[in-house]
Amino acid sequence: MIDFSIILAGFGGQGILSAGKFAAEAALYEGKEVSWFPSYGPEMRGGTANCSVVISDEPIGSPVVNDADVVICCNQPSMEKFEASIKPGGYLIVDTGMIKIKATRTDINVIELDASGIADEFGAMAYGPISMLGCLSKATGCFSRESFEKSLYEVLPERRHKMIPGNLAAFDKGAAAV
Amino acid sequence: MIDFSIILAGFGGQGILSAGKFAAEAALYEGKEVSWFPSYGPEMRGGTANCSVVISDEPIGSPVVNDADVVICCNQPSMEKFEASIKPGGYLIVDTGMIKIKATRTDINVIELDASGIADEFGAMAYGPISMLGCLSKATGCFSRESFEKSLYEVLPERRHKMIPGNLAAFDKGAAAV
Amino acid sequence: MAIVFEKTEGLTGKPFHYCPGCTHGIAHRLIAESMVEMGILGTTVGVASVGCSYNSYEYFNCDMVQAAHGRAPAVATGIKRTLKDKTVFTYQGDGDLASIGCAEIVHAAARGEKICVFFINNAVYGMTSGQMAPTTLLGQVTTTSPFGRDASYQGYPINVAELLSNLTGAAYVERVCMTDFKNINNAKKAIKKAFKVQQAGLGFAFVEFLSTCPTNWGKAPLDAMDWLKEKMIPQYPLGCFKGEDITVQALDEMIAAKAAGEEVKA
Amino acid sequence: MAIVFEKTEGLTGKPFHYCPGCTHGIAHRLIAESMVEMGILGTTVGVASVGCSYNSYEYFNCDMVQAAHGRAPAVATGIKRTLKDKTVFTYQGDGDLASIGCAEIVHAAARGEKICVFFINNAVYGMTSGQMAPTTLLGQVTTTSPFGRDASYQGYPINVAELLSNLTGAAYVERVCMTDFKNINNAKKAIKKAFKVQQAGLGFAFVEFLSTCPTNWGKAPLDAMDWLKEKMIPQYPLGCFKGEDITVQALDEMIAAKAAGEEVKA
Amino acid sequence: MAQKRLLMKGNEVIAEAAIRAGCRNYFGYPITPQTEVMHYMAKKMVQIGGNFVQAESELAAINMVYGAASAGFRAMTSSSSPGISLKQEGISYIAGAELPAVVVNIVRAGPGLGGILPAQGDYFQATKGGGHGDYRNIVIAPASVQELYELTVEAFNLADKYRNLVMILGDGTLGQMMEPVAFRDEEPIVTYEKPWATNGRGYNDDGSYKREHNTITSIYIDPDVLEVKNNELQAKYELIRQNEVRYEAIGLEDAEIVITAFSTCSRISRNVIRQAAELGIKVGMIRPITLWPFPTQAIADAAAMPNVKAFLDVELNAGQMIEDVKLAVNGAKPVYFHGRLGGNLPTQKEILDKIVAIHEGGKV
Amino acid sequence: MAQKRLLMKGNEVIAEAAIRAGCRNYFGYPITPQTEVMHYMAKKMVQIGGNFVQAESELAAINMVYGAASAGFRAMTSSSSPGISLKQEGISYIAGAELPAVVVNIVRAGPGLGGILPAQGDYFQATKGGGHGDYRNIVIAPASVQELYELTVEAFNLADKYRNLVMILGDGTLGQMMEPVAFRDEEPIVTYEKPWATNGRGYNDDGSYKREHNTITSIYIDPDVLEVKNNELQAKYELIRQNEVRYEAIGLEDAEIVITAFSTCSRISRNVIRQAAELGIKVGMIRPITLWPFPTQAIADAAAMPNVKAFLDVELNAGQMIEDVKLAVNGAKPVYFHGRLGGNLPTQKEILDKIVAIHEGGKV
Amino acid sequence: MANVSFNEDLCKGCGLCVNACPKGILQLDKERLNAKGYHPVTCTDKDACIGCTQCATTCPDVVITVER
Amino acid sequence: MANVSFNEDLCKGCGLCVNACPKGILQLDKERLNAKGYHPVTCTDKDACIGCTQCATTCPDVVITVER
Ligand SMILES: Cc1ncc(C[n+]2csc(CCOP(=O)(O)OP(=O)(O)O)c2C)c(N)n1
Ligand SMILES: Cc1ncc(C[n+]2csc(CCOP(=O)(O)OP(=O)(O)O)c2C)c(N)n1
Ligand code: SF4
Ligand code: SF4
Ligand code: SF4
Ligand code: SF4
Repeated sequence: MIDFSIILAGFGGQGILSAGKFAAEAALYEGKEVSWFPSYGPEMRGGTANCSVVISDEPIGSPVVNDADVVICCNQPSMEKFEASIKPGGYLIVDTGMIKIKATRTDINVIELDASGIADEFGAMAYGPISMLGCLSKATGCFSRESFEKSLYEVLPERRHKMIPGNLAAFDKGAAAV
Repeated sequence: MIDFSIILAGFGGQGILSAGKFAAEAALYEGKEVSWFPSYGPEMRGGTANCSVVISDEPIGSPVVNDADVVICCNQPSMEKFEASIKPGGYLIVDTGMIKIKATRTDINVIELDASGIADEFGAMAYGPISMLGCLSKATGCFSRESFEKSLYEVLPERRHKMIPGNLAAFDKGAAAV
Repeated sequence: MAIVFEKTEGLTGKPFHYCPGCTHGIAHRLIAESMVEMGILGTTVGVASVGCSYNSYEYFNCDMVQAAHGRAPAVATGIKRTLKDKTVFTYQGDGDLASIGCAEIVHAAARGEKICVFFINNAVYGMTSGQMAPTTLLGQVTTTSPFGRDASYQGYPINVAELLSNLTGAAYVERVCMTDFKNINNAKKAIKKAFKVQQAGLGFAFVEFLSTCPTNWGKAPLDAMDWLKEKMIPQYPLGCFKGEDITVQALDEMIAAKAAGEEVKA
Repeated sequence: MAIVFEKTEGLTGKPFHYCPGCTHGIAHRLIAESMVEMGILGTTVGVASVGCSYNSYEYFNCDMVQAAHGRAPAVATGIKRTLKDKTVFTYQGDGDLASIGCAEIVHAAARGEKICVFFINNAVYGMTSGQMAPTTLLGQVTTTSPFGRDASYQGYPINVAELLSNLTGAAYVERVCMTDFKNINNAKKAIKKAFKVQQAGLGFAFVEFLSTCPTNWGKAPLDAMDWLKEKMIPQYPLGCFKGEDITVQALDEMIAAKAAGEEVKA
Repeated sequence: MAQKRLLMKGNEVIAEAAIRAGCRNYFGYPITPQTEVMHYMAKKMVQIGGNFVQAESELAAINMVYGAASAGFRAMTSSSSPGISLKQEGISYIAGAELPAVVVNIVRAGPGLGGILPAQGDYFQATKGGGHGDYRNIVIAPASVQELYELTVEAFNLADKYRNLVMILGDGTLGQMMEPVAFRDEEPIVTYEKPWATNGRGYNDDGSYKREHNTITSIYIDPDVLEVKNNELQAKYELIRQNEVRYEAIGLEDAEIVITAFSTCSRISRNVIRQAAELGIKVGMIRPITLWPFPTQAIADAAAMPNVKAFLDVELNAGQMIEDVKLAVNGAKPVYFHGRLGGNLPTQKEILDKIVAIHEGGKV
Repeated sequence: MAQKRLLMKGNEVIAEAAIRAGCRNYFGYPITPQTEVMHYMAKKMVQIGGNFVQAESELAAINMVYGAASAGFRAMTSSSSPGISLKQEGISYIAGAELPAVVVNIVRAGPGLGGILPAQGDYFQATKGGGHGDYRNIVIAPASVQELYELTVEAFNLADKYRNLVMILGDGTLGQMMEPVAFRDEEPIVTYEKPWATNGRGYNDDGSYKREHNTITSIYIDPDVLEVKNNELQAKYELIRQNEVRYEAIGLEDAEIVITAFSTCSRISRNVIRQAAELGIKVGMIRPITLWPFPTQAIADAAAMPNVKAFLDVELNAGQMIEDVKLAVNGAKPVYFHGRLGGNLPTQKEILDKIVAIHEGGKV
Repeated sequence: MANVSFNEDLCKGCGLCVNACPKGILQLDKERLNAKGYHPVTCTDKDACIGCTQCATTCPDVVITVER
Repeated sequence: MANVSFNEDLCKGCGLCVNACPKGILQLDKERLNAKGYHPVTCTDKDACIGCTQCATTCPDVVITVER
C-alpha cells in the first residue's frame, strides 16, 4: 500500500479530527507509515472541519491530500467540496443522516450510512464518524478491526477505556453496512 | 591636484569642523571637487573632534583620509594620533599654544603656529583653526586667500558678514607664519 | 408599518465569520450605524488589526486599511496626519492592542493623536485559539495558562482604559459592554462621542468594549454573557475614565465652530 | 584620618565617557555603592541599554549584559526567570524605556517581574544628539522639536512613574533627583529599597532619576541643574508613587524570612 | 533503544524535543501555525519547573531568549513568518553577542499578513540574514516529524558548541501534521562549559569574588576592534561550513536529473522519483538538511558527474534556495525550477510533468 | 537648469531631495549615522506645512508610512541597520499590500549594536528580503551626494510607478560626508493616479458615495487567491527587472580585470583603476546603481568578453553582492573578493595590491 | 402592529435574541439546520411581537429586521 | 582634620563640586588643562576642608577622595 489517502470532512465538533486520528493510530499499529493533517485554513472559523490521513508502506510524501482514495463526508458542504477529489475507483462514504443530496459521480464506489442516526442512538455525536471508520475498514482494508480496537486501548487514557465497547459497536454497525 | 587630503583635529568646540568646511568651500569656489567628512566615531563623546577634507580635480574616491597630505593639529592627543598619518613630504601644522611636544618625523614639513594665541588675541576660539587655514593655503596652495574670502561671503549669512574681516586677519596671520 | 431596524449601509452585508454569539458582530454594527447616522461613512478611514477581526475591512463599508499586529494606531497616525479632515478609527483586540501593540497605543494616546480607538477586550486571544491576553483574569484558564492565570507567574491583568486615562493626550476614555439592550445603546453613545471628540479636534478618543469569546472561553453564548457580567465587570468596571465632563452639546458646538473656521481651544 | 569617601569597588574604575556634569555618573556610582554595601555585587546581573549609557557594562563591576534598544526589561526577564536567586536590574534612558521600549516596561511591570529598573529621565535623547524624548517638556527645544515641543503636534510628556504605578504588578515606584547632597542620598535610599523589594520577592521595582544632559540642553552643568529643578520637577514631581507604605524594616524581615525558607505573602 | 512510535503533531514534537534536550526556558508569542509549540510548553514547563513566558510580543520573546542565554541556559523561542521578521534585530544581536539560542520558524505564506498555510518563502531571511550585518544562523530543515525531534535536540547541541543561533526552518505542513515519532531513551546531550555566562561573579568564602565581571555585548565602537570581532565571527562560520553540512543524497550514481528540495518538497519529490523511474527516467535528489551551511560541495560534485544532465529545484516559494544551488552548480549544468506559492503544495504530478518536460524537451 | 553647487551633508540632501520630490510625510526614529535626515525634516516639514512625526520606534515609523501611503501620499522613513531590522515586518506588509514607499538605510557596521561607522553588511537584507515571504524591494545605491539627491527623487517616482517599496541603501560615509550638490530648478516628478487609495469614499451632491469602499490589505486567507496575488507580484518584479536595471560601466572594452563595487567602494575603486593603469594593468568596473534589480546581464556580458580575465568584487562586508556577481558570471570567469568589516574602508592600496596579485599570480 | 423577520441563513443559533426578547416569542428551531449547519431562530408567535428591536439590537450577526 | 584629594586626570571641570562645597574652597583651575583638555578642580584652602563629602557625593566622575 503506497500513500493510501483518506479525507474526513464535516462540521466542527462532530469528532472528525479525532476519527482521523483513530484511523491513523490503527494503521500505525499495523506497522504502517501514517500521517494526519488537519485543515487549519480559511474555513477554520466557518464551522467546518476536515483532515487528511495517509497510510503507506513507504515513507509518506505529502500529508496534504489532493486526490483521495476515500472521502468520508459528514455534511453537505463537505460533499459538495470533496466529491471531485476522489480518485476514479475510490470510495465516497456518506452520512445520509446529514446529507440529503446524492453523489453525482459514477466512477467511484459510494457507501451510504446513516451515521448521525447511529450517533443519536449511541448518544454522542462522535460515534457517527466512528461508525464511518467501520465502513472504511471493511471496504478498503486499510486497517483491521483488531488494529482499531488495539489502538483504542493504546490511545485512550485508562479512565476512558469504558467508552471502548461503545466505539467498537458503532464501528461494527458501520462495517455491517458495507 | 588629485585627492589632496587634509585632516583637521583638536578638541570639540575649537571650531575644527567649521574650519574644515571653510577649506572645502574655498576649494569648491575654485571649481574643485571637494569632500568633507567628520569623525563621528568612538571619540565623539571624548571631547575630541576631527574631520577630513579632500580636494581634487577628479571625482573624489574615499572622503575618509588615511594618509594625509596635510594634518592640522590643535591639541596634543591629535598630534599623537595623526602625526603618523602624514605622507612623506606632507605637512604637519601645529598649534604650539596647545601642543608642547615636538614632531618626531623628519620626512615631513612641520609648520608651527601659536594658533591659540591668535585665537586669544582675536577673542574667540574659532580664530585659531582659521589662522591655521592661512598656513595651509600659503604652504600648499590648495586654495587661495581670494577663494577663502569669497567663500566666507557665500557661506556665512548676511548678519554674520561683520565677522569676515576678523577671519581674514586671522587667516593672514597664519599665512604670514609660513 | 415602517422598518425600525435593519442592516445598516455602514456594513457591506458580507456575512460575519465570527463564531456564534461573538459580540465582535455587535460592536461592528454599532460603529457602522454610528458612521451612517453621523454622515461620515464617506469621510472615514478605518484600520483593521490582527485578531479575529483581521478582515473587518470586508464588513465595514468605509475605506479600510488592514494593519500589522499591534500597529493599527501607528497606521492610523499615518492616515490621520495626511487626511486631517477625515475621521480615522482603529478596531483592535486585546492581544493586538494591549500586548504586542502596547507601545503604539500608549504613544498614540500620549501624542493626543486625533483618532478613535475601538478596543475589543475579550480577555483572551481569539484568532489564535485562546491564549492568555494581558486582560485575562487571574485564575482564568487559557491555552497558555492551562492551570489558570497565576499572578506570581504570569502577572496581573492590565486595565487599559484606566492606564490610558493617565495620559494627558487622551481626551476621552470610556469602557462599555454589550450584554443587553441598555448597555448596547450606551456603547453606541460612546462610539458617537468618540467620533465627535475627534471631529472637535480634542485629541485621542478610546472606547473599550467588554466582549465575549464563547469559543475560547468554552462557554455557550448566553453563559459567556453571564461570565462577562460576573467576572469581567468587577475587574473592568464600566464607565467614563476621561472626558466625562465633555458634553455632546459642547462637542457639537466645537465642531460647528471648527467648521466655521474658528480656532478651537480644548 | 580614615577614608570617608572613595571610589567604590562596585565600579570598575574605567573613566566614564559621559559629558562634563552629566549625572549619569552619579546614578552609576549610587547603584554601584548600593550593591557593594548590600553585599550583592557578586550576585547581581545588570542590563545595560542603548543610550549614552550603552557601555555602562564597562563601569559596573557586576556581571552585565548589553540589551537592544528598549528591550532591557525583556532581557532582564530572561535572566531573572533563569536566575531566580540573583538580583537583576536594568539601567535605561528615557528614549530607551519610554519610547521604543514602552511595551517592554509596561509588561515587565504588569507581570510583576522581580527586577529593578533604574530609569534615567533627562528629557532628551542624549546619545543620538538631542532629539525629543517622550519626557521632553512642552516648549522644550530639541533637534526634532526645533520650534519647541508643541502639544498639538508632538503630544504631551509621559510621566512614567505615575503611569507604571497604575499596574498591580509594580510593587515599588519612586522618583528621585540628584541635584544636591540631600537628594543624592535620597536617591541612594530608593535604590536600596528597590533592591530589597526584589530580594523580598514583592515584584517590580522602579526608580526614576531626573538627570541632566548639559550637552543636549545646551547648558553649563550648573545651569542644567537649575533647569532641572525649575522646569523638570514641576512636571515630574519627586516622591514615592507606589509602595510608600512598605518599610525597609518590613522588607528586611521578609528577606530574612525568605532566607529562612518561609513563604512570603506580599 | 528507541521507544515505541507515537503519533504526534510536529509542533508538539518540537516542544518535547527541546525539553528532552535540556531546554527549560521557552519564551514565545502566539501565531498560527506554530501555536501548539507554545501550548505544549505552557503546560509542560510548569509541570517540570521550567520557565514558560508568554511574552508581550515576538520582540520581547527573542530578547528574553537573549537574556536567558546570557545567563548560560538553553533557551528557545518559536514563531512563524511575520513574527520571525519582528525578531530580526534580536537575532542579529544574538549573532553579535555570540549567544547560543534556538529559534523555530514554522513558515507560512507571505508577504505581509499573507496566509496561514505552509510556505518556504523565508529561506533567504533565514540563511542570508534577515537582520543587519554579516552573520549566519545555522539553519536546519527537518523533513519529517521524526527529524523534527532529532534535529531539534541536535540544534541545542550545535547552538552551545558554536555559541550560535540555530534556526529550525519548518513549514506549516510539518508543524501541523501528525506522524509517528520514536523517542530515544536517552538524548545525546552534549554539555558545554559556559565560563562567559553572566550569572553573577559569585563569592568565595573570604568574601572575595570568584571571578572578574563578565559582560555580554555586541557593540564594539572602535572599528578596528569590531573588524577583529567580525573576522573572528567569519572564521567561526568557516569552521561550521567545514564541519556541519548535512544533506541526504538519493540515487545520484545514475541520475539524469537531480532534484534539489528541502523539507516538505523533498518528501513529495521522493515519491516523484519512484514515479519517474516507472517512466524510465532516472531522477536523483540532494536534500539539504542544513540550509546553512549549504551542501555546496555535494551539489558541485553532482554537477560534475557525467550522468547528471540537469537539476530541478523544487520549493514553496518564488525561487530562493535555487540561488545557492546555482552558485554550487556554477554553470556546469542547467538548473530548472518548480515552485508553488500562497500556501499550496506542488503535487507529484506537477513535478513529474516538469521532469518529463526537461527530459523530453531535449533540454537534458 | 542646474543650480549652483552647494556643499551639503549627504543626510540633509536626502531630506531635501525627498521634499523636492513632493514628499510631505516623514516618520522616523533617531539613529546614528542618519539622524541629520530627521533633523532636517523636523525643521523643514513644519515650515512647509508637511508632516513630521518622531515615532515611538522604527516599527511605529514604518507603519505610519504604511498608513500615509495607504491614504495615497508620498511618504518615507529613514534609519540605520538595527532600526531597519525592526522594520522588516512592516516592509513585508508594504510589499504585500503593494504600497509605494521610500525607506532609507544609512548602513552601519553590525551585527547587533555593532558600531556606527560605514558598512554594506545589509546588502542581503535589502535585496533578498529581510522580511518574510517572496517580495522584492527596489534597492538603489547612490555613490555620491549628487546621486543621493537625484536618485532619491527618482525613488519616489519608481515607488509610485510600481506601487513598490524603494530602498535607498547608503552607508555612513555617504550620509555623513559633505560634497557639492547642484539642485535642479524643477524636479522630474511623475504623478500617478491612485484610485486605490483609502482616503474616504467621498460624497456626491445627492449624498450618495463617490465610489465603493477601498481596502488595503496583505492577507489572502485562501491559498488559491494568495497564489494568484503572489504570481502577480512576481510578474511585477519581472517587469521591474526588465525596465529598471541601472549601472555604470567603466573601461570594459579592454579591461583584464573588472571590479564590481557599489557606493563608497566604487568611489575608491575608481581611483584604483587610475593607479592600476599607471602600472599597466587594465582594470574596468561595473557599478550597480540598482542593487535590485541587479545588472545581471551586464555582468554576464562582461564575463563573456575575451579580454576580461577575472572579476574582483569589493564590498564593506564579508561578501554579499558577490553572490549576485557569481550568479551572473555563472562560472565563466573567476570572481575574487576584497572586503573590509567593522566600519573600516578599504584603502586604494589594498585594492591595488589585490589587483596586482590577481594579475601577477598567473590567476588572470 | 409589528413584524420581526430573519435572514435565516445568516443565523448562527447563538440564542442571544431569544434571551433578549421581552415577550419570550423567539426560539431556536431544533428541528432544522440552516445552510451553515446551525439551528436557526424562529418566532413562535408573530402576532405577539411589539417591535421593540431588542432582539435585533442584540443579534451579533444582523440577522433580524423589525418593522413597526 | 580632613583631607580632600582629586584624581585630577578624571576631572571634567564641570564645577558641580565647586558649587556643592559648603566651605567654598573648591575652584576650577583656569590656568591648567588636564590630559583630557579640561580645567581641573583644585582646592584653594586645604586646611579649611571639614570632610563633609558633599563635593565627592556630587561629582559625577568619582574624582574626589575624602579623608577625615
Ligand atoms: C506579528 C504577529 N504576531 C502574531 C500573530 C498571530 N496572531 C494573530 S491574531 C492574534 C491575537 C489576536 O487576539 P486579540 O487581539 O485579542 O483579538 P481577538 O482574536 O481576540 O479578537 C495573534 C497573536 C500575527 N498575525 N502577527
Ligand atoms: C533599534 C535602535 N534604534 C535607534 C538606535 C539609536 N539610539 C541609540 S541611543 C538612542 C536614544 C537614547 O536616548 P535615551 O534612552 O534617552 O538615553 P540617553 O542617551 O539620553 O542617556 C537611540 C535612539 C539604536 N541604537 N537602535
Ligand atoms: S474566536 Fe472568540 S473572538 Fe474570535 S470570532 Fe470566535 S468567539 Fe469571537
Ligand atoms: S549627551 Fe547628555 S546624557 Fe549623554 S553623556 Fe552627554 S550629558 Fe550625559
Ligand atoms: S441573535 Fe442572531 S445569530 Fe443569534 S440566534 Fe438570534 S438571530 Fe440567530
Ligand atoms: S564635580 Fe568632579 S568632574 Fe566636576 S569639577 Fe568637580 S571633580 Fe571635576
